[in-house]
Amino acid sequence: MNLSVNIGGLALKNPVIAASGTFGYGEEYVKAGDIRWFGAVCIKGTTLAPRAGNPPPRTCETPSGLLNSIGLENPGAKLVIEHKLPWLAQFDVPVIANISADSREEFSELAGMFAQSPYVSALEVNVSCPNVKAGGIAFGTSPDMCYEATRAVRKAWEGPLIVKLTPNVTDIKAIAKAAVEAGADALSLINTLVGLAIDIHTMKPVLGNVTGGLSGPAIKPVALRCVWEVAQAVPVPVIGMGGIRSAQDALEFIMAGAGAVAVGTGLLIDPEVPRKVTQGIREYCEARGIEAVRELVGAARR
Amino acid sequence: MNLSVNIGGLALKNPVIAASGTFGYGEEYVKAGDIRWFGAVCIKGTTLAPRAGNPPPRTCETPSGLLNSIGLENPGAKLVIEHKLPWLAQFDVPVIANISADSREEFSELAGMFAQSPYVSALEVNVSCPNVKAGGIAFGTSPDMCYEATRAVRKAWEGPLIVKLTPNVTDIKAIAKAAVEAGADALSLINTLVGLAIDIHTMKPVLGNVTGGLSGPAIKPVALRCVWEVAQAVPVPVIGMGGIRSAQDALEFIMAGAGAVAVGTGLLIDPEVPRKVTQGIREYCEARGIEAVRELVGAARR
Amino acid sequence: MSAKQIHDVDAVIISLTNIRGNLYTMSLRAPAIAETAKPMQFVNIALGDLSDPLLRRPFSLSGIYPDSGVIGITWAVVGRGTQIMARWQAGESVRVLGPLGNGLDIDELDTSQGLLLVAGGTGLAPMIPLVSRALAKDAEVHIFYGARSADDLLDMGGGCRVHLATEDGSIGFKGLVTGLLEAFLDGGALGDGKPTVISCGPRPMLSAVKRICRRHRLPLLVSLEERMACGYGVCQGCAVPSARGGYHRVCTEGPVFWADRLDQGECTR
Amino acid sequence: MSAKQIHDVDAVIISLTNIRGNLYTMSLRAPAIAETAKPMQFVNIALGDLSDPLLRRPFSLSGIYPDSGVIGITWAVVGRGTQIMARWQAGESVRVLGPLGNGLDIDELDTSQGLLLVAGGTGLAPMIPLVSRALAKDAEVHIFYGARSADDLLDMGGGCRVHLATEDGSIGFKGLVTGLLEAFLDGGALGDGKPTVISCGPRPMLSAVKRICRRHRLPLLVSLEERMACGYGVCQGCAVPSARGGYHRVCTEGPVFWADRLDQGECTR
Ligand SMILES: Cc1cc2nc3c(=O)[nH]c(=O)nc-3n(C[C@H](O)[C@H](O)[C@H](O)COP(=O)(O)OP(=O)(O)OC[C@H]3O[C@@H](n4cnc5c(N)ncnc54)[C@H](O)[C@@H]3O)c2cc1C
Ligand SMILES: Cc1cc2nc3c(=O)[nH]c(=O)nc-3n(C[C@H](O)[C@H](O)[C@H](O)COP(=O)(O)OP(=O)(O)OC[C@H]3O[C@@H](n4cnc5c(N)ncnc54)[C@H](O)[C@@H]3O)c2cc1C
Ligand SMILES: Cc1cc2nc3c(=O)[nH]c(=O)nc-3n(C[C@H](O)[C@H](O)[C@H](O)COP(=O)(O)O)c2cc1C
Ligand SMILES: Cc1cc2nc3c(=O)[nH]c(=O)nc-3n(C[C@H](O)[C@H](O)[C@H](O)COP(=O)(O)O)c2cc1C
Ligand code: FES
Ligand code: FES
Repeated sequence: MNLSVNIGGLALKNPVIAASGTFGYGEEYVKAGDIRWFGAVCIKGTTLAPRAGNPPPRTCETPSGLLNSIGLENPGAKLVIEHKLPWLAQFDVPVIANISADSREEFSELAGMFAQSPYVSALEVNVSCPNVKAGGIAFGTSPDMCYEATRAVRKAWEGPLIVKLTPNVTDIKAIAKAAVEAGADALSLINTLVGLAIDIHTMKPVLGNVTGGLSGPAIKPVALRCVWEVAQAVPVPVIGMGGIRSAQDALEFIMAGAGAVAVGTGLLIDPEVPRKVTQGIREYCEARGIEAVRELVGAARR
Repeated sequence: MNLSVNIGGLALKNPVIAASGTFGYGEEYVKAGDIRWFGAVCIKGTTLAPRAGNPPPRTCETPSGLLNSIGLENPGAKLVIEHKLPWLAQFDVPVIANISADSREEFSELAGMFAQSPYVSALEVNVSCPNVKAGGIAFGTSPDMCYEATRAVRKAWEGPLIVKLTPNVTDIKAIAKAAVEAGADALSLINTLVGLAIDIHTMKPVLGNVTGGLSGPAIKPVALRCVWEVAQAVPVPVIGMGGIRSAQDALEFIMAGAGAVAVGTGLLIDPEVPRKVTQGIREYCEARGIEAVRELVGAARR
Repeated sequence: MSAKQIHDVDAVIISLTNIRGNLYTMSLRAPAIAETAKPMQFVNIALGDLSDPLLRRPFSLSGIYPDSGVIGITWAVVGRGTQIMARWQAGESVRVLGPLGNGLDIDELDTSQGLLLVAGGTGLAPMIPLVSRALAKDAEVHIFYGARSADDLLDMGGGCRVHLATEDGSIGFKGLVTGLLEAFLDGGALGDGKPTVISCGPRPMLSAVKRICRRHRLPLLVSLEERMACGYGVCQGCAVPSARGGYHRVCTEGPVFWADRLDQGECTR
Repeated sequence: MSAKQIHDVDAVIISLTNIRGNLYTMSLRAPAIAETAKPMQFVNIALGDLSDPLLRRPFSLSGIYPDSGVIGITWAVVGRGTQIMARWQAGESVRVLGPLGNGLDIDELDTSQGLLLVAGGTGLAPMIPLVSRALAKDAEVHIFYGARSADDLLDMGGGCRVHLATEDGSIGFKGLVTGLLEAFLDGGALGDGKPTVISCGPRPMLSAVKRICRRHRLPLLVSLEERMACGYGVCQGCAVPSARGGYHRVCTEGPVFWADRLDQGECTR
């Protein structure tokens, strides 16, 4: 049974990826889970300058979902490249660097910095963070801006280039096409939906930052629809995510057209999700005589 | 304790409305629940010609959510006006007619027909149904088209005019403003999010129509965020909906800025939700010495 | 002037039994429902107050006891909801909406030529109250009942002629119940009798029964299942294609339909 | 080369008791956690496999018994999750992730001048293992413990000097525990002693303790609670403002912090 997949030049031994922002840079994760069950890991969204993040409370549980307003807390690209990535390299799992910026120039500078690191297997351009004021999601809401950001990174980075899209748009296919035209080798979808929670006792929004990003099982149907729409609109592979906790969830994304999947909120609840998902996919395939998980990609549209 | 509210000229004895499509035309509801607990009821989305709806399966449960692809099954405006509305009038609860159309002309014709009925207290223009190919949601995804549809109805209908918006857009505020410019007296939000479910055993989409509309508690954070954004962007009242099952849910919407709320999926699960919500709102207010529910509208942004 | 016919009751579980394997049955105190329910009606059961699972689950009434105010349901564990129910215990109370659906009024049914019931798996459950009311009317009742294996069979009351079939042959005829039915009818066991046939079970079984009944010119009622959201007629979620175009709602116009009112292909899904 | 220090175990519930009112305690078989856990660490408990409620819930260890492989937690029912837990029964098994957080290593703590513990409500729970380890080191332990009423008090082991306060005066000092603490310190009961103060409870209480300790120049450790998503350091969800700008994670850098490492206003929320 062959679990390997190739996502725009990035070869993975299995299709399960740690989603950005739910794995940190791995230091804490390895104390609780076994990183080797991942086909690849994606680091926390990293910016040029360090960012302190948003004021607390930063998380709030909703029905089958999680609202977060972390606000891209990270120590900045320099520290990540010098300290976090060399350490993470010891585990022999491909590392995807998720980058976020406020301008084209910054995207280009960041990409150039990561291009110098021998420890990065792919770049994921985050044009979809709902939790930072400037930049972030703005790049992901117009095809032109998405093109610009992708283009800037493409020029400074030769390896596999993934663009991560937001579902908070009228036509995700148009944004996807712009990213591919600008040189994206693969697309990640979806980032979180913008949401809000109110505390009726304090009569205030729960999150310190008022709005946050909704993730988890609640958004799975929306994520599957985005994957379904985008996978048939572009010629590059899609990494599907949004609410994956089990092999069944992962298989739904793969059948909808995802070439690989990422687990975000699921990791927060259970560090062993990657093992469970990978083993479960294997069992499903073996029970049906399916020899390679690749055969299942897009199966629901055939 | 005063529960009454006024939504763009429509006076309601309490702020709880039956959402369109989850109450039919009332005939079945009255066998299971007590319609008098509603401040108003909104009938199933009605079109000029009768519609058979989409092929089954039409519903699918998702984590804390429901996907539906009913496809506006309805007997057509003529039958509704001649038979359904006169019957519904006996209960003395204001009736909101939810109308859907493929063109401006059709919207205008529909509005004109309902204007002849003595039994309609308000019109709700549905520019947000994700389950029909032509028209439907298309009108709700561009400010210009939303303006056109609203304008067409406004010319043919003098009473309270509500426009129901879709969350499947990049900037819901822009659409909301267009509707208000075109003469909307109030806005309803949100309609369902477009979603998809896959059955990994059959390897096919679950719904006969492939995609469907996601409703229920899963979408509450997105709905609250839409209400929050729109209520501060427009000068007209907003009817909030999306996942309301309890008084707490309803109060969250009211504090986020909704002048009234509607219950959709909640009614499918429990016909007594309107009573529970109304009583719960009253208890909350009484315990805090709040004399009118109106005082709570937008409380979370003060 | 209350038009209420459907009640949402807090029903106390009187008993809950694991029949065997994944089959369970429970009886509930629900006088408002027991007093008015007809055979082949169903109830919609809430799984709790949380929002996952969100929807209620529909189950046919396998017991209707108006005098004691008790109803029964019988189910197979097939997913999350039915699994949660299997863990309930006597004494707990659950929220039950019903009675739902058209059901069958035994007095409006021509039983003069007898009834011929065809059930597959848990499709037997709704037949149980029907059988006892038919027997009370002195109707002759044949029941064809099929399951995968002896372990998957539900118990029936006595008094009717039982024809069992199991796919693995562990009891009765080895094969599909429709094979048994076909052999019975082809063998002329009924002479010129034209009993009404009532069938409940998986869609492929219903299709086969429909074909057999058409050949033998027997009137056929089928009880259908479809994914339901509300179960009481407000959402149009449970559509099945009608013979005349358009759709019927299984929860309101059904679950029992004259087979010829349904679209030709309908029983095959 | 496994770096695993945090274990996700299927822990069998050995006993679960309703102490009184909305207070519960349970002991769990979790050897992997019991063997390495330090006082003031916590665990993150899964509420089931469904997705509502979605997240695990964090609880301090109120019992750590490495020899028998048992841990204890003690909780107040305040919402849906803690309500679900109250319905669990001995014999069931639950998923427990831990040990989590920094905790306090009694050997690294200067106990020569004694310990002065200040707890509010369920904030006493994490103090229990600390007290027994401190007593084993022959430290002198004062414990100031406040609750709304006698009914809200948890039981403590013996061996330390207990100062009780209840808001309704139903037992001990009538008023806030911080009032009792202030009177004690102002009264010079400790002479020149400078015990380390360790406090756990509601934020307003921690703020008052911080103010009192600053005035009396006592070193203060506080144990904080914050909404958590992961509980093991990967999401940055549990931020509290640091004295030097930026944030600490309660689940990883905490829950125990030297009060002066936290932003001034921090204990007030
Ligand atoms: C009118 C009616 C009467 C019924 N009577 C009985 C009965 O007496 N005894 C009994 O055991 N079962 C009965 N069923 C079926 C029963 O409702 C489903 O088995 C149950 O809802 C499954 O819930 P779950 O959460 O365990 O499964 P899920 O996890 O929701 O799904 C498991 C599987 O069941 C299928 N399924 C889910 N819901 C339905 C549905 N409403 N109808 C058909 N298939 C479904 C799904 O496609 C899936 O394959 C009846 C259904 C209807 C519509
Ligand atoms: C490190 C740590 C240790 C804890 N130890 C204990 C303990 O030993 N005993 C005990 O009774 N409780 C303890 N708590 C608090 C406990 O985690 C919450 O009471 C519990 O998560 C509430 O769950 P719920 O589903 O019942 O409440 P919910 O329905 O989720 O919420 C009810 C109320 O609790 C608040 N709340 C929810 N989650 C948290 C949280 N993580 N921190 C603070 N407030 C929250 C909400 O704002 C709300 O007001 C601890 C919390 C932390 C962070
Ligand atoms: C706490 C948290 C932090 C996140 N941080 C980032 C981030 O830094 N960069 C990014 O691209 N996505 C971030 N995401 C989004 C996830 O990577 C993922 O796209 C999304 O949560 C949907 O997947 P899930 O439902 O499996 O969580 C974050 C999500 C969560 C829950
Ligand atoms: C089964 C179903 C049918 C619906 N039909 C309509 C409709 O005809 N017209 C309309 O404007 N909205 C329709 N809706 C959307 C609801 O009115 C409501 O906007 C949405 O479901 C969110 O609210 P809820 O989460 O309370 O269901 C329908 C929703 C459901 C679940
Ligand atoms: S299930 Fe809602 S109409 Fe039948
Ligand atoms: S709760 Fe996730 S980092 Fe602390």
